[in-house]
Amino acid sequence: MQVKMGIFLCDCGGSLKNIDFPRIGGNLENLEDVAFVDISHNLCLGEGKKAMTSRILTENINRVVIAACSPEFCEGDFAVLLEKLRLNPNLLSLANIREQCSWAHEGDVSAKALALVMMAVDRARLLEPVETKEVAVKNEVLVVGGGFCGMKVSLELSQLGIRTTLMERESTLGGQIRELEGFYGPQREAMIKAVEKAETIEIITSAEVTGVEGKIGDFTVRIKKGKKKILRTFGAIVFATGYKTEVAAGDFPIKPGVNIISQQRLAQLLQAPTPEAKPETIGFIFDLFDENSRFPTLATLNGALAVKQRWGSEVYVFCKNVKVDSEGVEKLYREAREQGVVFFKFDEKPTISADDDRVKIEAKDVLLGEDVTLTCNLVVAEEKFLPSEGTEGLSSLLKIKTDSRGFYQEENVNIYPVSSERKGIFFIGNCRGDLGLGRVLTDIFSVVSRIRELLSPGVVEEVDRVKVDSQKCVACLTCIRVCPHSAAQLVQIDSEKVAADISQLACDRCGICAAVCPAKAIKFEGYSDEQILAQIEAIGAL
Amino acid sequence: MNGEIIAFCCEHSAYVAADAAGKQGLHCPENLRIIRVPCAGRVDIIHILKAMEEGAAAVLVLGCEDGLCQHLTGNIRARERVNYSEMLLKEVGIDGRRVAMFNLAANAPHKFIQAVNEMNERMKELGEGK
Amino acid sequence: MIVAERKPMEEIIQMIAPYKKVLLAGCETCVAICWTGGEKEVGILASQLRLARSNNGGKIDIVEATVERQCEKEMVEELREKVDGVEAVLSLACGAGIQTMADVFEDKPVFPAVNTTFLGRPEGEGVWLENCGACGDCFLDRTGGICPMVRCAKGILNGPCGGTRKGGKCEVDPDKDCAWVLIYNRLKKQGRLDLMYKYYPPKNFRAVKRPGKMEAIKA
Amino acid sequence: MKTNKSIVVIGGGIAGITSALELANGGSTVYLIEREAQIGGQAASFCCKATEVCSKCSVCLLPQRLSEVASHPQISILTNSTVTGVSGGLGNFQVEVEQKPQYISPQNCIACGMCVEVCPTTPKAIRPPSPEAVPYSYSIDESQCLRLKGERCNHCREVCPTDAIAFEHKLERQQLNAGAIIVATGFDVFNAREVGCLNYGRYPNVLTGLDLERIFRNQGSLKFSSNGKKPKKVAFIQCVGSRDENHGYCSQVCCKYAIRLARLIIYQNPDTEVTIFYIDLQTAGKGFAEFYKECQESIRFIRGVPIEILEAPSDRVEVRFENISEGRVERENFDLVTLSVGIAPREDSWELAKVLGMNLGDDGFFDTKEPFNSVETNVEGIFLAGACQGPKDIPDSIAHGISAAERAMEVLQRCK
Repeated sequence: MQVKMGIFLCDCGGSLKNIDFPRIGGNLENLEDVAFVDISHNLCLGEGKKAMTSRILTENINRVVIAACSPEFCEGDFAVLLEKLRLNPNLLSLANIREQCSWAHEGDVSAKALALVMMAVDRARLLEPVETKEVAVKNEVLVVGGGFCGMKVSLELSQLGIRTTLMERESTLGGQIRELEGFYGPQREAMIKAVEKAETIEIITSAEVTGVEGKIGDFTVRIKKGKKKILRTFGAIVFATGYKTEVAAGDFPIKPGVNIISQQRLAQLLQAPTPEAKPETIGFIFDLFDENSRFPTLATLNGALAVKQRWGSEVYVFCKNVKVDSEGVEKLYREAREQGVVFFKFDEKPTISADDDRVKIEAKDVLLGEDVTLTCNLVVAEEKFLPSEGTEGLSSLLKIKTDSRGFYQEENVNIYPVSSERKGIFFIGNCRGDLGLGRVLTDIFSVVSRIRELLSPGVVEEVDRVKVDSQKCVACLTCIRVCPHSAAQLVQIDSEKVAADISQLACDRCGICAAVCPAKAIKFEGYSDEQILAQIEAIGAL
Repeated sequence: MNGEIIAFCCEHSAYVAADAAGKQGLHCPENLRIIRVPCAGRVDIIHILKAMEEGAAAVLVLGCEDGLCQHLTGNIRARERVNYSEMLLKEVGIDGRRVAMFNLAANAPHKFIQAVNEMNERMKELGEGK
Repeated sequence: MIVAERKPMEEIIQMIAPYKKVLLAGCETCVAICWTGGEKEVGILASQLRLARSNNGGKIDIVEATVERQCEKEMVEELREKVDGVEAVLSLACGAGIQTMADVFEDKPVFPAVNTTFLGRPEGEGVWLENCGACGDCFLDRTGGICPMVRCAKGILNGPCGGTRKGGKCEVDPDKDCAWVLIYNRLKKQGRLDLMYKYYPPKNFRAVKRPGKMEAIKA
Repeated sequence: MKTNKSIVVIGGGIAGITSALELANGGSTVYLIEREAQIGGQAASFCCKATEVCSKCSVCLLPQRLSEVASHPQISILTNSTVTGVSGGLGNFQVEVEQKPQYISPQNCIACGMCVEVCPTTPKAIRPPSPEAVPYSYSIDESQCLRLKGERCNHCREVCPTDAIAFEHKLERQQLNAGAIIVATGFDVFNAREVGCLNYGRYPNVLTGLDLERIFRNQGSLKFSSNGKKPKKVAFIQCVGSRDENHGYCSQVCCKYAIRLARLIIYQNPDTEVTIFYIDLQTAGKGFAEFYKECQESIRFIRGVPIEILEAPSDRVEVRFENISEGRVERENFDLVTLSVGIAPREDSWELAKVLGMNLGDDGFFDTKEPFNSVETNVEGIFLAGACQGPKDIPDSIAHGISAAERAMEVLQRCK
C-alpha cells in the first residue's frame, strides 16, 4: 500500500514560541509521501480533534504523524481517535516537541523540532498495522498448597464461580495451621470442611507439580500423584506453598535431656494440659541467625504471653531488635512488658551453654551496659524461617527467579504484591517471604482480584506485536533462553521446519529477544530494527 | 549531523524523566536526540554502531535502575551491550567513551540532566563528531 | 555444531585494506547459532568496518548477505550477482563455508573473518563448549558418552591423570570439570564401572585420512 | 432497589489510585474523590532513593499509575472535592460531594503556561502543576489573585488559548450514587514541632524525613539552600512520633526510609558521616536484608533516641544522647539532623468517620470489623485502603488497595 502521510503540528495554544512552526511546516511539506502539514493550536481539545478527524477522512491518509506534547498526555487519546476512524492505532508516530524540545531548551529550537518531526516521519513510513484478536481463556485455576492461604483462595474463587483445583503435597489439608493451632483457633477444621464441601473445588492430595507449559489462560500442568500422572489445563496458577522453620542442632547445644525447644514445640506444649512441673524460668532468644525476619518476634511475643498466662513462669527475651513493624505488634510488645516479660537487647551474639537440664545464656545487654547471665529451665530457640521444601526445584521448573533468601518472587517492586515475571503465575502468602497473617490476607484478596480481572471476562485481548519470521529463524533457542517472561517457545512450523514462536499473551513487550536474535528473525512492530534505524538515519541526514 | 548525542530512553524510566525535566524547566544540551524504546534491553549493538556511523558524537543508553527493570534483565543486558560496543568501537579506533549507559528512575529528572550533561562535557573533551 | 570466533579486527582490516567494495557473507547455520556469523553479526561487522575506514578518512562499500548454508555450492550460487559487483568477499562462515565460497567464485579473493575453533554444543545462553575432536574413531560407547580426548585438558585416554582437584575439577584449569570424574560418575550411574578398569591402547589418529572424505551409499 | 455497581473511592493517594485502577479494570465505574487540586497524595512528594542500585522504595511506581488513572475511561476524577454526607447503604449509597471552585478547568487547560507570563502579582497567583501532577493543569491561588480579590485584572483570561479560566466557578455540590465506598484518605505526617526538645522549625538544620525527601526530589541532591553547602555530618533520629506515649504503634516506614536516605547521602557524597539513632531497627521485608547488610558498614548505628537538640556554633546543632555503656550524656555536633517522623492518623479522620458512620481505633486510624481482616469496616459496603487504616509503606498500601477493591467487587457481586 502506498504510504500517504498527514503531519499535524501543534503549537500548544501558541505557547511554544521558540519553535518557528511555519518554517518547519514548509520544510516538511515537500517530503515524499507527505500529503499535507497542518498547524494546530490545540490538537488535544475537541476543536483540534474535530479538525484533525475531518482532515484524515478527506485526505484519506494512512499514516499520521503528530508533533505535540509528550505521549504521556496524547498518545492514548490519539490512538483511540485513529481507531474510531478505522485506522490502525499503530500507524501513528509522535514527536515530543513540547517537553523534550521547546521546554527543555532556551532560545530558538526550530532546528531540533524539525529533526524530531523528521525522525517521526521516517519511522511512520515503516509502520505496519498491529492486529488485535480475542482469545478464550480457561476459566479454571490451580492452587498449589493446601494450607490456610491455599484453602482461603480456593474458597474465595469458588464464590466467584471459578473452578479450582487445590493441590497439596501432604495427605491432608491444613498446612502449618495444624502446628500453630493455638494461635489460629478452631477455624481450621471449619475451613477444611468448607473446602471439601465446595462443589467447584477439586482436591488432589499427596501430589506435586512436575511440569508447567503454556501461557496465561492456557497452562498445561503435569501433576504426579503417587504413580499416577495427571495432565490438566488451567487459566492461572497460584502458588501458596508456605514456608518451613528449622532449629539447627549445630546452632544450639541441643542434646537429650537439655531443655531447648523450638517455638513450634512450645505451641504444642501449650496446647497440652498444664504440666505438673511448670518451668520456672523460660528464656526466649532470637536474632541470632536472621535479623531480617518478622516471624521470630511474633512467635516469641505470642509464646511469651501464653506462657505467662498458662504457667506463670518468669520470662526473659534476648534479641537484637524487636520487629514491631506489623499491625498490632507494638501493642503486643507493650502487653508482654506489662505482664512482666523482661527484654534484653544484645549487639554481640550471646553464648548459650547447657548444664545438666538447665541452660545458661550469657549476654551483654546494650541498654543496661552490663553482662547478663541467666539460667533457665527452658529455652525457646529461634527458628530459622526458610523456603519450604522443593522451592528451588519448582522455581527452576517454572523459570521464576527467587529472592536473595530463596523465597519465591524476585525483589523487584514492579511485580509486587502477588505477581511474578510470568503472567498468570502468582505467589501468595509466606512462600514469598515472611508476611504475617495481616499481610497474608491482603495477598489472598489481591490474587483473587487479579484472577477475577483475568478470567471473568472469558476472553483476553491478544495484540500481535512481536513476531518471529519463521523463514529466518534458525531455531538457535536464544530467545527462549533470554525471555524473562518465558513467552518464547519452539514450535513445529511444518513437517520440516521448527522455529521459535512468541506467545503474545505471555509477552510483556521488552524487545530483548529482538535485540539478541542472531538471525534478526524477530520483529517488534513499532520498535523494529528498521524503525529504530530510520530514526537514527533521519538524524544523520540533517 | 553535527555532533548530536543520541539517547535511547526506556519508556518506563528515562523517557518519563526527560519529560519531567522539561516540565520543571531543567535545561539540557540542545544536541540531544531522544529515541524512545520499550526497554533498554531492546537497544541492540547495531543501533549504537549505526548511530556512530551516522555521525553522532555520542550514544547514551538510559535504562531503569539496577533491580528495577520490569523485565528483570533488560537494563543489565543493555549495560553489557554498551560495554561490548565500547570494545567494538575501540577496535576500529574510536574512543569507547563516546558510548555510555546510565540508570535512572522515572522520578529522577535531575539524574537525567546530570547524565546528559556529563556526556556533553565528555564530548567537549573528546571533540565533537569523530 | 561448528563453533567459530571472529578474527581480531586488525587482521580483518588488513585483509580487506586494498578494496573499496566488499561482500560480507554470513551463514544461517552453525555460525549463526553460535553468534558469530548470522545476520546480526554481519550487520555489526559491516558497521565496524565502515567506521574503521571512515575513521581513517576513507570509504568502503559493504554489501551484506547471508545464505542458509554457506557450505552448499547451490546456496552460495544465489550470491553470484552480489559477488559480481564487489572486489572481494569476506566470509563469516566456518572453514568449509569459506572454501565453498572460494571454490564457487574462483576469480574473487575470499577472506575469512572468523577462526573456526571446534565442534561443540551450547552450555547455556552465549556459552559453547568443545565436545568433539572429529578424530574419526569414536569410542564414546566406552566412556559413558563423554569424550576425554577433547574434554580432558591432557586428552588422556586412560584417565584420570592423578591431578584431579577437590570437587572434581581439572588440574590445568580449576574452572573446568575433570572429564574423567564425569566419566566415572556417569558409568557408576549406569552400573558399568567395569569399563573403568579396561586399558585402551593409544588412539589411531590415522583413522581419518587427510583430506577426509565421506561417501554415503546413494540408495 | 437495584444495586448500583459504581464505586466511590475517597482519596487519590497511592492506595486510592490502586483501588480505582483495580476496580476500573474489573469493569466498575469509579469516582475518585481527591481533596487537593491534584491526585498523587503523599508519595507524590517523595524522591527516588536509588544509589548504584534500586533501593526498592517503590516511589517511582506512582507516575505510571497516575497517568493510567488519568486516561482510564471508567474513572472520573473529582479534585478539590470532599465528601460531606453519605446516606443509604450497601448497594445504594448516596454520596454528597462538595467541590471547591477551581477557576481553571482541568479538561481545557493544556498547561501551555502563557497565563503565568502575564500574571501581574508576585508571587504569581497562577501556578504550574508539579511535574507528575494529574490532572496536569494550572491552578489559581485565591489569596493572591487580584481578580478573586475583587480587582479588574483579566490578563490570564485574555491570553488563555483554550478558554480554560473561569472566575465564575462557584462551590459545587453533587450527589453520586454508588454501591460501595472505599476510604483511602491516607495519613498525616507527624508534626515534629510537637516534640519541643528537638527544636524542629527553630533551627534550619533540623529537618524531617519528609523535608529531606522533598529536597532530593526538587534539587536532586542534598545541599543547604542558604549557602549551597553540603552537610558533612548527618544524624537521623528514629521514632519521632512513633512508639511513644501518644503513639502506641510502629510507623513501619521510618527505619527503611531513613536507611535509604542515609545511603543516598553517602552515595552522593562519600565523605559524609551518617549516624542513625534508633530504638529497634525494623529491617524485615522483602529485599531489605541485603541492603541493610551493606549499610551496616557505611552508617553508624547508635541505640537510643537523643534527649535534646540545641544550637551549636558555626551553623551546626548539638545532639545530646545517652551513652549507655559509659553511663553519661554525650554531646555531638552535626551539620544536619533529620527527624524520622512517623505516620499519624489524619486530623480530620473523625469528621469523615462521623459522615460515614465508621469507628476510629485506639490510635486514631479507621477501625476494622475484625482483627487481621484489615479492609472491611463496621459499615457494610465501606472498605479501607492504605494508611488510613494504619501505617503502611508503598508496597503494602498497593496490596491493601487491591484487596479493598476486591472486597468491594465481591460484595457488590453478591447483592444482585
